Amino acid sequence: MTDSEEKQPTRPPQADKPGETPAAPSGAAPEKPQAGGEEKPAAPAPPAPAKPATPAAPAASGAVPPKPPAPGAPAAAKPAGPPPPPKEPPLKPAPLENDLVKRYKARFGGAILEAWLDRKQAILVTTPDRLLEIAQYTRDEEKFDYLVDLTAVDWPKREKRFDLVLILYSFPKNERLRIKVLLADGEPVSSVESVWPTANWLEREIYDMFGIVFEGHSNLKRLLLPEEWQGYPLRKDYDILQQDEDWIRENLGIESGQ
Amino acid sequence: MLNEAIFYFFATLAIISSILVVTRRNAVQSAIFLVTALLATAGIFLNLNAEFLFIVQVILYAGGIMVLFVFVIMLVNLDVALHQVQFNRQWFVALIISAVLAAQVVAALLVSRGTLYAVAPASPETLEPNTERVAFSLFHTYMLPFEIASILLLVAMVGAVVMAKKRV
Amino acid sequence: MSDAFDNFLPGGKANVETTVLGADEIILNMGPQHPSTHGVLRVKLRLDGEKVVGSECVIGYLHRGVEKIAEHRSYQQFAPYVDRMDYVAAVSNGLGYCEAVEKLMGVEAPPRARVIRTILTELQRIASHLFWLGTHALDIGALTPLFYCLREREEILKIFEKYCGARLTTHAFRIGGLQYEAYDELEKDTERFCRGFDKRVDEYEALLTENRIWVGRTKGIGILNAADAIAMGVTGPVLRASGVQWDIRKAMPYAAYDQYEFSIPTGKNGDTYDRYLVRLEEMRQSRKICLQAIENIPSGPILGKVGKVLKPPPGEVYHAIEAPKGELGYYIVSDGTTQPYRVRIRPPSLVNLEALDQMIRGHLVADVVAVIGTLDIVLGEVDR
Amino acid sequence: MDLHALLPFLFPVLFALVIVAVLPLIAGYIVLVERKVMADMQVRLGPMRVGPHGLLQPIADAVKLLLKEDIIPESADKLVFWGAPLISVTAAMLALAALPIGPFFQIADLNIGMLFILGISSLGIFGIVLGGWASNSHYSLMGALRSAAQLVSYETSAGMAIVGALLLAGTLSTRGIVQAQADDGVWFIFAAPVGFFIYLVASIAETNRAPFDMPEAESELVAGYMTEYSGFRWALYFLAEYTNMVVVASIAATLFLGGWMRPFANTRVFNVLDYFPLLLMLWIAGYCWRRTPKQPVFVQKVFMAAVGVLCLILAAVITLPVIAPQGSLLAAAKPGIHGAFWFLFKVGAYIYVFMWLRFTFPRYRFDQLMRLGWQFLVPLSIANVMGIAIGLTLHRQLGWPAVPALLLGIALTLGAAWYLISVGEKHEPAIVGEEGEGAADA
Repeated sequence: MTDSEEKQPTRPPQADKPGETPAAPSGAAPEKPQAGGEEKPAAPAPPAPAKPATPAAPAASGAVPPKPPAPGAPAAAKPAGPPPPPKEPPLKPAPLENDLVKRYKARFGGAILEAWLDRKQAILVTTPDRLLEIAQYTRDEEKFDYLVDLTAVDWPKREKRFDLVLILYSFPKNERLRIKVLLADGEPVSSVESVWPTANWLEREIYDMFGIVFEGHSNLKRLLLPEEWQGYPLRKDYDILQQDEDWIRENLGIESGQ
Repeated sequence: MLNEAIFYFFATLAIISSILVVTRRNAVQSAIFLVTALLATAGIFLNLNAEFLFIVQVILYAGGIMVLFVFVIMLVNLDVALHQVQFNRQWFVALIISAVLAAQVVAALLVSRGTLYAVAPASPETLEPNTERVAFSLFHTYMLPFEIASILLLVAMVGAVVMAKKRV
Repeated sequence: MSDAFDNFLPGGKANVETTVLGADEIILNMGPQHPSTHGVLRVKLRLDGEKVVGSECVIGYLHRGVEKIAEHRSYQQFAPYVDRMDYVAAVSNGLGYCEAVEKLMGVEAPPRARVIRTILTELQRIASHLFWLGTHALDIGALTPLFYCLREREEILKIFEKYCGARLTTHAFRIGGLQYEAYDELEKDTERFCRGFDKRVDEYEALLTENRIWVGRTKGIGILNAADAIAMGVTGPVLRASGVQWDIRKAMPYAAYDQYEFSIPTGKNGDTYDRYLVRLEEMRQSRKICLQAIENIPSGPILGKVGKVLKPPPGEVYHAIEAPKGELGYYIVSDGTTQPYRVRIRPPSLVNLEALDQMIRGHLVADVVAVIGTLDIVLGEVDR
Repeated sequence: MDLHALLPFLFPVLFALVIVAVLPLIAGYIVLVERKVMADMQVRLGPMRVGPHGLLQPIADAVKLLLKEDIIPESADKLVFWGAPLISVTAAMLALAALPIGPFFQIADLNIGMLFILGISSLGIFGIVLGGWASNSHYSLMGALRSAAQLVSYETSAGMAIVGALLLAGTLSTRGIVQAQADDGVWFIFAAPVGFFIYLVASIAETNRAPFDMPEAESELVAGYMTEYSGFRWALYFLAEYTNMVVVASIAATLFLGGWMRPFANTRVFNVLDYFPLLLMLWIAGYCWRRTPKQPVFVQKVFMAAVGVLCLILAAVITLPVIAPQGSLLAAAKPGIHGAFWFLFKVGAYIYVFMWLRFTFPRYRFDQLMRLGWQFLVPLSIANVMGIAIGLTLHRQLGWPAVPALLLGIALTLGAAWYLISVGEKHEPAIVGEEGEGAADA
């Protein structure tokens, strides 16, 4: 806990850039990349402006392994995730390069690390430092007005161990978008509560479960677990037995029989 | 005999409760004893065959006013009162006033010694249609004063409403 | 805080320094043991008299760490757990999970399975709404609708029982299709229920819709306008009552919803009364879907091509369905092993509950109860 | 001391003892009836386990309540906490003293009868308020405050509604009121229907029953002023509540429903109605016997049959005076027995309406309740008194025939009601909108 709380300077975007080079076979062209990903039926919304873009992958974002590569240290990225099995092509995450991504890249440049399509669902990877701007832009310009969910995934062996995942939906476009923010342990990230008020509790839950600290959150305390809880349960290295033994030793003064 | 026993019972109850009203620190308990005192007085009225007065005492004082009292007491902060000095030290003033009052009562008793029992108490029968008699006096004999009084009350009530309303 | 109030109670801690005038603000702890917080929700209310000036929800009393459990179970093993989140609508939970994993695996359930899934899910929606209506009416003081609602819900639960042997936590579906083949009279039972159900809804309406007290208690209470509703992320009937015509069944159809005709009821004012009307209409629409679905259940296999051991290729998927309470989403990350690397469940109840504070401000304590009821939360899902 | 001097006290004391002894039982059975009625309206069966058809449920409940631990919260004001339920019960029971259950069965015929009942039953508030305060809990206190406000508000309109009927009767004595209805040949419900309606609403509110059960609104305040009470003390509150129901129903029966009089008491043709009790009892007995074979246990079969027999005995007791020859002792007992039957029947019917309303309506919100009380019922009850007074003046002083005069009075009152409703409807949305905007702003 103490580790995670000490503030680390936000990584300059340049530092991240060289990291994302693990070249994956870019020949696996995305079959039908859409920004929204989801199949679109007759929906109240007009068809999305984001058209399938040419997969002319610029150097900045090659097709990548299933998970975002660990920035800065490609070597460290490997062990966390399993090797990408080159099986059924449609399930394979494919790089995404459509208008939407281009707009993002044009606007935020280095902050957008990469974009890909996984199971026809669009994913955008960013750095934490400009998250608030990106969020603002996403809501106001790209009309992703509904923050469906905000969660995190822990990859303990990666250098930036957390994925902060924003799942967004646009009512006007009937599209979903996922924004991933790569975070190191203890690296503060700005709260998007001001952009989507619903993030209030969702961020509290992430803080509760992962120990990610959101700056500018109005009331950052544990949501589901009691205030005095030790540790962050959804981290991969969380050990309930250890917790139990500690608690018993501390409160009952005996050794746990577990 | 029975009547006297009843009277003394209620009178004692009234006095004890009245003392408790002023000596209790807790305002709610004081209010309870005030209700007891009022009810004891009502009992004395009933014993005197003044049923209407009895029920007016119960409805208005015990049932109406005291409920509002208790209500208000519950709304205000009792905490302050609980810790204030209950009796101040000007006991000599109280003593003088009590003495004067006692002297008055004694004097009145002495002066009227001969005449106090001269008037025989009215027999219960003459009081019988109690309510009707009160009603007759109020709505017939003293019609005008009664109406004036009620208008006065109405004005007071409207005034209170207006004053309270202004704040909102 | 509530000092002024506490102090004056007989056992309150006396504190001479407190010079607060009167009982201006008190803190009322509603729950976790309270008749109308629908489980173990605790709401700390700041009251001015009986008027709510602020509130804070304390949740987590029912937290079981479902998301953590998921990381230590295989994909099939985890399926029964999701039934225990929104235990009033277990079938919907199961549908969402199964479809999410199917999407992750890149398989699809066969048509027959999808239609039966749709029927059961819609029945479950009716059951969930019935339960909501009963308890909501009970909160507002109408005792009787609860029992009428439970009577109808019972019929649905009997259909579930006949289908899969369980009534509440059904675990009715299986990744890739159905757990069980439909029993012989499924269509007949469903039809019998649906035929009679419209009149039952009329019955509830007769008790409540025009009732002056009911209208007085629900109209203008807990208003959430469309912009706020979207900002707060509320979904389901709560969102639709605010006037946003959005239903995942239409927007991004799953199961077999694209084959059926139904409308999405919406409200105007976004108040408790509108939410009540929307849910009633949704029940009627669900009935309509069921009737359409049983007319033509395709024959064929009920299970798609999935192996005994599920090993989805690495990657991630977010799949959401329109659960009775709103958008129920599953975000599943696979690392290529037999166990999910991470399962995130997007519970509609939790997000809807978040809007509670905004909805009850300025209302009275009695309205808090009405608003909690109208949000239709299930604490098993809020806390997971 | 002369025993003769005590003789006048004999019957009242006896009656009082009977009432105090029997009332808890009656209250218990009212609860059972309420549960049964509720179950019937809610497609269920209700209590069925203790005794056949749950007939012994009240006794089981009573035993349970008596044996339960009497929990007193640590920081409660012990003395007040103990005493509060007693105040409620005492007040409720005292009020029964002036009620005539049939022409012979009354503890005291006070010439201030109605006022006495009103005054004494209004003291019951103290039990609620003090109990709520002494419990030292926010829920209890809020229940108590609501209760006090509600009772004070609705007592006003209930009192005014009663005044209307009293004007018609010209006396405060309960016996005199019934007599007046007998003499006029009309129950006051027909002479003052609006007054009856006001009293019905106000009495529901005064007994804290749904849809006006704010003080104990279980979904908001858990149990209101009773939240911290348990066991016997809780039972006392319950007893007080149900006694109060009996009291208000008795008042309504006495004032508006002709007290102990049979319907159409003065019309010979309707003497057939004297056999109504017989039919009722026979029907109940028949039902009992029909259900007897279906009871699972032998003891229950016997019990069920015995209940049927009991009904037959009652039927005999009620019917014998009717068929007995004129001038016999049995015939002389007829007014007493039949009076008691009809009085209790009316009380029962009134209480049934209470239950019916409770299971049909949602609960009012507190501000709505107050608005209804002060902005509708109180003005309406004043209009009612004025309407009746106008009718009576026309009749008694200007010599109009009674029926048109009273009808005019009723019409005036209804006009006032219509006006109040239209005004209320004009204002209500504004208030709701105001609240709504406030919520949206926040």
